[in-house]
Formats: sequence, structure tokens, C-alpha cells
Amino acid sequence: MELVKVQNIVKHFRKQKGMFGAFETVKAVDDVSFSINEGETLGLVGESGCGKSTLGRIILRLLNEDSGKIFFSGKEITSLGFNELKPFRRDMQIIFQDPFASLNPRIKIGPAVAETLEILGDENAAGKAAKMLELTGLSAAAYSKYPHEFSGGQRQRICIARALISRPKFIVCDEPVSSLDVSVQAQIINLLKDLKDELGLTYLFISHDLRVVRNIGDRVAVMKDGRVVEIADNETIYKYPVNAYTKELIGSVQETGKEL
Amino acid sequence: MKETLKFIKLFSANKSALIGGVLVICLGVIALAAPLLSGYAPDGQNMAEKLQPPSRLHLLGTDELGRDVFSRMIFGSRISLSVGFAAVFISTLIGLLVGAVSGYFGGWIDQFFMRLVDIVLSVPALFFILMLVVFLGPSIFNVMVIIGLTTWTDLARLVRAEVLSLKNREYILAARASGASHARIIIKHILPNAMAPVFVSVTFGVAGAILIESGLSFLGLGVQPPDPSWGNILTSGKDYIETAWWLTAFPGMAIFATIISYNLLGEGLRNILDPRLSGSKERV
Amino acid sequence: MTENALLSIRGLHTYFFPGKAVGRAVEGVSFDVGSSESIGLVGESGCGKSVTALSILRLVSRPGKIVSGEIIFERGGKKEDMLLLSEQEMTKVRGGEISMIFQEPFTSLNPVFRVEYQVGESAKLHLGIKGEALRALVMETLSGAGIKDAERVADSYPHELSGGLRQRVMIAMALISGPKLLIADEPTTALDVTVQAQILDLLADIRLKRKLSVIMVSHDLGIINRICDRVNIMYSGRIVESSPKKEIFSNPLHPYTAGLLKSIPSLSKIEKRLPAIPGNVPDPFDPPAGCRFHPRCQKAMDICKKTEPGETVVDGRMVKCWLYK
Amino acid sequence: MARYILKRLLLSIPILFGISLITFAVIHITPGGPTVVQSQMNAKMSPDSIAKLKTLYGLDKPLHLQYLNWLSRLARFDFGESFNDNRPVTEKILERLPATLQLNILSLLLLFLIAVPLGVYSAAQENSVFERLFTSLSFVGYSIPAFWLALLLMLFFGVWLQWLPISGMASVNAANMPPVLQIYDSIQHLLLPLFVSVFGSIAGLSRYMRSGMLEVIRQDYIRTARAKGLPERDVLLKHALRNALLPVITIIGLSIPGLISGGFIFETIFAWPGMGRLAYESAMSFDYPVIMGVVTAGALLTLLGNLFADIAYAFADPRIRY
Repeated sequence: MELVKVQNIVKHFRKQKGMFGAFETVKAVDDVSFSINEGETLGLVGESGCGKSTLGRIILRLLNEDSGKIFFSGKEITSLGFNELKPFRRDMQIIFQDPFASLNPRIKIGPAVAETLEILGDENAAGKAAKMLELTGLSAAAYSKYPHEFSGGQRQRICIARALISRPKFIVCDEPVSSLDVSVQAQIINLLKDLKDELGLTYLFISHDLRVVRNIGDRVAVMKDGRVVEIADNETIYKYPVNAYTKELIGSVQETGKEL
Repeated sequence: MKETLKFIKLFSANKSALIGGVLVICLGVIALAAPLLSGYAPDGQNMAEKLQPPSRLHLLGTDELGRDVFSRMIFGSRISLSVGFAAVFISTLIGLLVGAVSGYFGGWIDQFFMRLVDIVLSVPALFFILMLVVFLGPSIFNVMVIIGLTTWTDLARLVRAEVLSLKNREYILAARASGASHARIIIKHILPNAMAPVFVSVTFGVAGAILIESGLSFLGLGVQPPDPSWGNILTSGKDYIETAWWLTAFPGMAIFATIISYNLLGEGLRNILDPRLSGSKERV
Repeated sequence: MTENALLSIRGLHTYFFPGKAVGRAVEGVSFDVGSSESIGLVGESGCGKSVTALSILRLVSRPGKIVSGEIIFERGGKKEDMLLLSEQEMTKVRGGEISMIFQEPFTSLNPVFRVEYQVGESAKLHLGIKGEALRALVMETLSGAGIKDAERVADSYPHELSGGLRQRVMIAMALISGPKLLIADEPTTALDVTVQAQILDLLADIRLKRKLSVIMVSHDLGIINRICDRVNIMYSGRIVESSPKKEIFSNPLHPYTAGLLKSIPSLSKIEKRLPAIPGNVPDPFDPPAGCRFHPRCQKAMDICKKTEPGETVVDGRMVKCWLYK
Repeated sequence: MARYILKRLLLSIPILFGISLITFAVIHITPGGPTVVQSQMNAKMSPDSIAKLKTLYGLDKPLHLQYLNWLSRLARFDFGESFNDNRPVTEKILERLPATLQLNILSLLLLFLIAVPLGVYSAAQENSVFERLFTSLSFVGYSIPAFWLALLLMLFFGVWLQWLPISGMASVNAANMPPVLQIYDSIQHLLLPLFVSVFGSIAGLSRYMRSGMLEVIRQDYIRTARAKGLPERDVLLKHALRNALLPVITIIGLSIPGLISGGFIFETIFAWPGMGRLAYESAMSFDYPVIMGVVTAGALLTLLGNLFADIAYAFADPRIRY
């Protein structure tokens, strides 16, 4: 069943070159459509500036699109205002790339994780947050510590706990492992896979690293200059890429195996 | 609690913060205890003892009306400090509000306020203050308000820049994804992280306001006699510069000491609160 | 010490002293770089690989300091310890005999000078050429770095160029004075994969053409695989394994090397669960006792917790692990 | 570049409008308008001058007409006539402008020549005795009130040592002196005001320069320059200095209003016949047209200064140029 559907999303940015330069239009997202089924992971791959993060934020209505429609569980959410959107916030969450920028340095871990529930008026927000921290592999003692007391990998676990606290159905993972060390990156990929099975989650997994997407995506969409140039299931796209850019991307990956 | 302790530790390890802090407290205590410390009424004239050099009777000498300079200075500190604080309170309030609203909402609101800042900045501040003082009439109250209304621009820019850099942090986006309202985001997530430069600016601001007040009073456009102020004692100093050096030396020293105390405190706070400048990763 | 080594590092210790704490970034690193050899320095964040690279040129800035060690480099037929050279002598080595390129092409070029000036500066300094000859050499070197419209790029300011072009300019700048050794500190990390592949091709090509010795610093074993002959694996300020490339990928000795290799996802096979190394990268300011890797090691023994293993040579490969004693 | 300058010029138009609005508002917001206040406060004010003022501001006309009238007068630099001597305000300002410009341009020059090397040197000598001394001294310089410094200097050099004249631009009999002596005389008169004007600013600017250098030295491209084998002196003076000077251009532009109006206190003390003193004199005698004129002229000078600074910045920083 379709959980998320995006239809002809367009987002242009007007960018000024320098302080007094001419304006130019950057087509960050240029007529993108796809859908994600419930329980599926859609990998979204592309190089820097291709619009993949912008798209992820538009789907969660953190950025407004110029045109196009977004459906969640069959309901159009593109036109909803702040208050009408509130019930949907519980069901869709986001995890960011930089675990150092994604936690408020002045708010303790517990309250940070509990915030979504607190906004929704849940009285047991604190208790649930502590449990969620344990679920993501941290001790309950983390609850009353500050972000700077944790390493990058641990912070990413905290961010995952924060995203999961409201028991969402859909999570946008925006380069969640790109700034982590290789040995820690594998832990977080495993954690995301486990949680997906355990909680029945649906992911939009954004990454510039094909090797990572290859390992977590059910289907893969390749983005370039704001457009989705190819979308297919994981096996097909790696074995039989059609688009020239997809082929170039796959060819550029530096493998560690014995092939060389 | 832990954070407070850490702040105290950093504060006492920072030489300029510590010296500045202690001096600022001393000055505050002197101002509060003025009636206990001064031996004479600040406006008590005694023409028989006019223009006396410092002596045991008059620690810092007397002025052209025979008033005790020490007592006038002690009472003057009350006026200087209250002008400084009131003016900074007004300018901080405006600066914080304009900066936060401008930075957070952007768009035409931002355009409007930033052009306003440009305009205020391109009018030479002291001329403008001078003009307002003349039009509104010199008085302590007017001086406070005028300084407050003309010195908020730096802080507004500072807060705006801070808010701009904060508002696209990922934790702000995360809060928005959780359904947090604008008010909640500004109050819980943005302002607490933007306060460091505000504290620093408030401290420097007090020094700046006192400097302007004493300058205006010196020219006869600020605190009006017979109310004592460091600036207007200096006015007599200028008139009697050839005969009564103490009228120039001591009140000026008081202004200088006050300003340097607040500047030291501000510099110290900046080093503690802003790791970009001190090069240390520690941040309270 | 290998007789024909161009560069030999022995017992290098570089520490950081911010305030009262001591960060032991590099602790007892030794390795050789032969003539025309390409050495990889691999590890995760905070392992000391970049600090080692900067130490060679004595470019570690405060509060970092080289505490002890020897860096023997062959200059003009003589072997000299670079840590004993005067600062003035050292400037002749930097950019003249040993060049370095850095990770961030966007911030590593000076924004206020044209490319021609920045690339030519090194040649002016070390080769003493000026004017037309210098411009010709700059153009030639830019072309050699795979820049097609060298004229236009030479007249540009860095902000007018893409990341890939900037990195090519950096490479040209490093090569213009004809150094014997190139140190590349994560040269492709900030670039997109497709551009990364092009830059790696260029480096592999230049290395052969110029018979250049290379030290490649990277966190990415895939990149090392592309460029290097020999790989040094670093962990918490030490080299824990040093092996020829082929053997390190097929038969890693150190448990950390093995774990690192397995945890990298691959295009060719999908794993249900990636074999991850548990725990976190150690903090250089508070490293564990004994073998630095023991808290994360599945083969850890009692001795690993107490005593740090020394170097063991296995089939001409070096490893620091109690398993091989 | 032409396009940049054009855009920059266009940008100052709204600011000019804003300034005119503010000054206009001041006339109207002040209780009852200047005409009422001044007749009560200023006994010298004759009914005649009140009438003049009313026609000047057109206070009897509708507000928008008054503003338009005000604008058109601003455009012609017409601020009316002084209450004190009935001379046109513009003439009075132009008469004082040279003295102000002389002092300010000299101080800017001196400021730049002293503060920049000082800041660079203290940045290069981080954590040395010199740097500590510099930091303490710059604190004193930064905190000392200019008018007190002026009084102290008068006391020392004028009253006690009697080395230097303490007021005016030239001696009374200067006109009868041979040219060489005239120059010597005017330099003597210039020394104290110039010193006071520069002293505090040196502390501020050199501290700014120092932290700018320290910031630039941390940048990646400085490491690149070192890796190239440049001697440390060249790294600092070629690669770091050019970058660290960029913000100084802006700072100097921003300091212009302070220089112009900050001068008014010690211009008054030293009886230096500049705009600051004019502002003070007119304020003390409630000479409204002159005050308005001085404020507006000061704003125009500031705008001009900022314009030059921005254009200089665009020339210096290739990232802005097109």
C-alpha cells in the first residue's frame, strides 16, 4: 500500500551571485514524482546540490514546494496549515546528517527526545523517552546529560530515538551515516535496519554513498540536477543501469574488494 | 547547576572577567552606600571653602561653590550607573526584539528593519543625540531614553546574525518536524543559544552609555546642576583648569575606572561565552 | 631502516597541549617511504593520520607540538633529520622537495589571489624563475593536472572554479617545483564520487609519470586501494598494521583491520547485517590502557588490557597485536 | 564594476529618504515643535525669528506638503538661516567643513598607519610579553574618555609644561608670520586634537586588526602557503594581511560617523572650528536650523564615506567583483 506519494514537485531557489550580482534560478527540485510503499525503504542517491535533501524536507513540509502535491496515507498534505499538519507530525519524522548540529547544545538528551510527545501533550513523555533511548542502544543515564558528552555515533542514536518517540510510520533519513566513522557507520545502518523490522517503518533514505544505499534500499532513485533520472529496484539498478549518469555513478565507486 | 559551576570556574580563571567583575561590584556597592560614605551633602555649598585642594577635610578638594568633590562624585556614581543601566535596558530590549524578529522571519520584515538600522547607523550618533537633547530638553530621564533609543543597532545586527545562523541548524528543523510553534522555537531553541553575545553587548553597552552621558553632562547637555554627575564636575574642571587640577583629575578617573571595569568584564565574558574568539572548545 | 628509503619516520610523537590536558595524537609512529612508492595512511577520525602527515612538513600548529622522533629525508644525496633543520632550511623542503595537498579545495586556496599567482609562487620560490618562463611553466603544470583551458583557469580567482578544478589547481601547485614526495591529506573527501574518481585517476597517472613517492592519507580504504602499494593502518595514534595492499585486503592481520574491512558496505554483496565493530573511536585525550583497541576487540585477551603489544613481523608484514606474539 | 557602483548608489537613496524622514519627524514629534519650545526656553528668540521658522518648516500646511517642502529644501541643501547671525546654514557648514575634514582625514591616515602594523605585529607575537603589554595598553586606550584625555593633555602640555597651544587652529597673529612659521604654528595647534582623535581609535582598530589576523592565520589557505615553503614573514604579510585587511575597509567606513560626531566634544574643548563645534554652539544657543543642517550634513558625509568604503572593498575582494 502506498504510504507516501509525491507528484510533480517543483522547487526553485532564486540565488544572488555576491552582494549585488545578478539573480539566477537554481532548479533544486524539478518535477519529481514517485511513491513509497508501506514498509519499504526507498534509497535516494545523488551528488551534492542535486536537490535530494531539499526534496526530503519538502516531503515533510519543512520547506514549501513551488508546485506539486504530496500525499500521506492517501491524504493530500501539501495545502495544510500549521495546525492541520500537527496530527501528521506524529507520523513522519526526520534524521539529519550532522549529529553535532542536530541536537540543541543547551537542552538535555531526555527533554530533547521527549519534545515531540511534549508538544502533543503526552503526560508520560519522559518515561517513553527513557525507554526509547534504551531501544536505540543508549543507557537510561543518558537522559540527564548534555549532547556534548556524547560521540558522533551516540548522538546519531539519540537523534534516532528522538525521531522514533512518537511512533512514526515514515522517516526521512537525510544522510544519516555520512559524517560517521566507517566502524560506527555500520552500527547505525544495522540499527536502522533492526528498527525498521521491529517497528514496521518506512524510510526515505537519502545518501551520496551508493554502497550504503545498496545495503539498505529496497528500491533506489537516482537524482541529478533536481530530476530523478532513474528509479528501479535495488538489484536491477546495480546490475542493469539504464541511465548514463547512473552508470557513471556506479563506475566511480572505489571498492575495497580484490577486484583491482 | 553543573553548568553554573562550570561558568563560575571559567569566570574565576579568566583574569579580565575576574578583575572587571570585582570592580563592577565595588562600584555598585559604592553607589548604593553613597549616603554612608560621603561626609557632606552633595549639594552643600560653602563659599568659604571654595576651590580647596585635596586635604584631610575634603579628600578630593572642593569645587568653585565650595562643595565637597568626593561626596559629589560618590552621589554622581548613582546617576551615572542608573543612566547607564536604564539606557542599556532600553537599547537591549529594542535590539533583541528587532534582531530576533528580523532574523527569524526574514523577508520584508527583515528588509524593513535592516534598512532602518542602516539609516540609524548613517546618522552620526552623537550629533543626533545632541539634536534630540536640545529639542527635548536636557534632563536625566531624557538622556537615558535618548541614549537607549539611539544605540540599539549594533545589538540588533548581532542578534539577527546569530538567529540567522541558528535558525537553519538541524535541531531547529527537528523541532519544526515535531510540530513546535514559532514561539516555542524562538524561546526554547533559538534565544538561549543566542544570549551569549547579548550578555557581552550589555556589559560593553553600560560602559558606552556612561561615556555618552558623562560627555553630554560635561557639555552641559546632560545631567543638570545642582544634580552631581562626573561629567558636570569636569565642566568646572575645564573652567578652572589652570588653578584646580583636582576638579579635572578625579572625576575623569572615576569615569575611566567605571568604563574600564565594564570593558574588562565584557571582554572576559566574551572569552568565556564565545569559543570562536578564545579558541577554546569549552562553552557554557 | 630500509637503505633505499626516501623518507624514514622513526618513533614520531606529536602531542596537543590545549590548557592542562594532553592529547597524544601521534604516539610512536614509524614507517618508510621508498622512492616512487605510494604509501597509504588509513584510519578513522582522531587516529592521528593527518597529524602524522602535517608533522612530516613540521606544519602542526599550536597547541600541537612534535615531542620526539626522527624524520629522515634524503636531500641532495644526504640523509637529514628534518626535525633538526633550521626553519629557513625547512622552507626549502616544503613545496620544493616535499609537497602537500589538503582535503578542502574550497578553503585551501587564498581567495584574493589569482590561480596563476598562487601556482607560480612556489616555482618562483624554489626554482627562481620569473616572467614569461614562469607563466609558461604554470600553464604546462595546469595542463599536466588535467586542466583543459589552462589560460582561463590561470586568470581566475578560486571562487570562480568548481571543487574538482580547485583540487586540480592544488595538485598543480604542489607539483610545479618538481618535488620527490607528495603528501595528500584526504584529497578527495570533500568531492563528489564522480569527481573523486577523476582526481584519483589523475593522481595515479601523475605518480607514474613523475616517479613520485606518495603518502596518501584517507579514511576510505577504497581510495587507498586505488592508489597505494603499501598500507599503514592507524588506530589511536599508532600504526597497528603495515602490509602490502594485496595482502591487507585478502588477509588482514590485525583484528581492527579485519573489522574495518568488513564493516564497509559493498556494491557487490548485500548483507543482512553489516559486521560492525562495536563501541566508539577512542578519544585521544583519554585513550584506553593496554592495547588501544582491546575494548572493541572480540579476540581480546587478558594481556591486551594491561600491556601494549610491540611490533611483530609476520611474513614481512608488521602488526602490533598479541595474537601474533 | 560600474554596475556594482550604480547599484550601491541606488541603495543609498532609501537611506537618504529615511534620514530625511527621521529629521522631519524629530521636528514634529518634539513637544509642540521647536517653535513653541524655543520661544519659552530661549529668550533671545524674537517673534520675528519664530515667524521665519514657521515659514521655513511650513508648519501651517498639511503634513505631507510639509514633508515634500522639507525634501525639496534638503535636495537644495537649504536649511534656512541661522537664528544667531542670519547667515545661511549651508554657508556656515561649508565654512567649518575644511577644519573637520583636515582633522578627520589626518586621523584616519594616522590611525591606519599605526593601528594596522600594531595589530599585525601583536598577532604575529601571540602570547609574548609585547602582546600582553599591547592588550593591557589597548584596554586603557579603549576605555579612556576622549574629553578627559583632552583635558589632561591641556593640563600637562598647555598649562603645566606650556609647550603647546591649547585652543584654535592657529595663533592670533599667525597671519603676520612667514609661511614656514605658519605651518609650524598650525602643526602645533593640530597636535593635541589629532592625538586625542586618534588615540582611542588606535586601540579599537588595532585590536580588531589583531583578532582579524589571528582568525585568518587559522584558515586553510595559510596552511597551504606554509606548505608551499613561503617564509613566515611572507605568509603573514602577503597571504594573511590582504585577507585580514578586507574587513578593516568596512570598519573604517563604519567609523566615519563616529569620527565626525565624536569630534564634537574635543573640538569644543580645543576650540577647533569644525562641524562638531558648530553643532555644539548651535545646540547651546538653540539655533535649530543649524543643528538640523549639521546632522543632515554629517549623515551625508557618512553615506559618502560608506560608499567609498564599499567601492574600495569591491576592488579589494575579488569575490564581490564582476
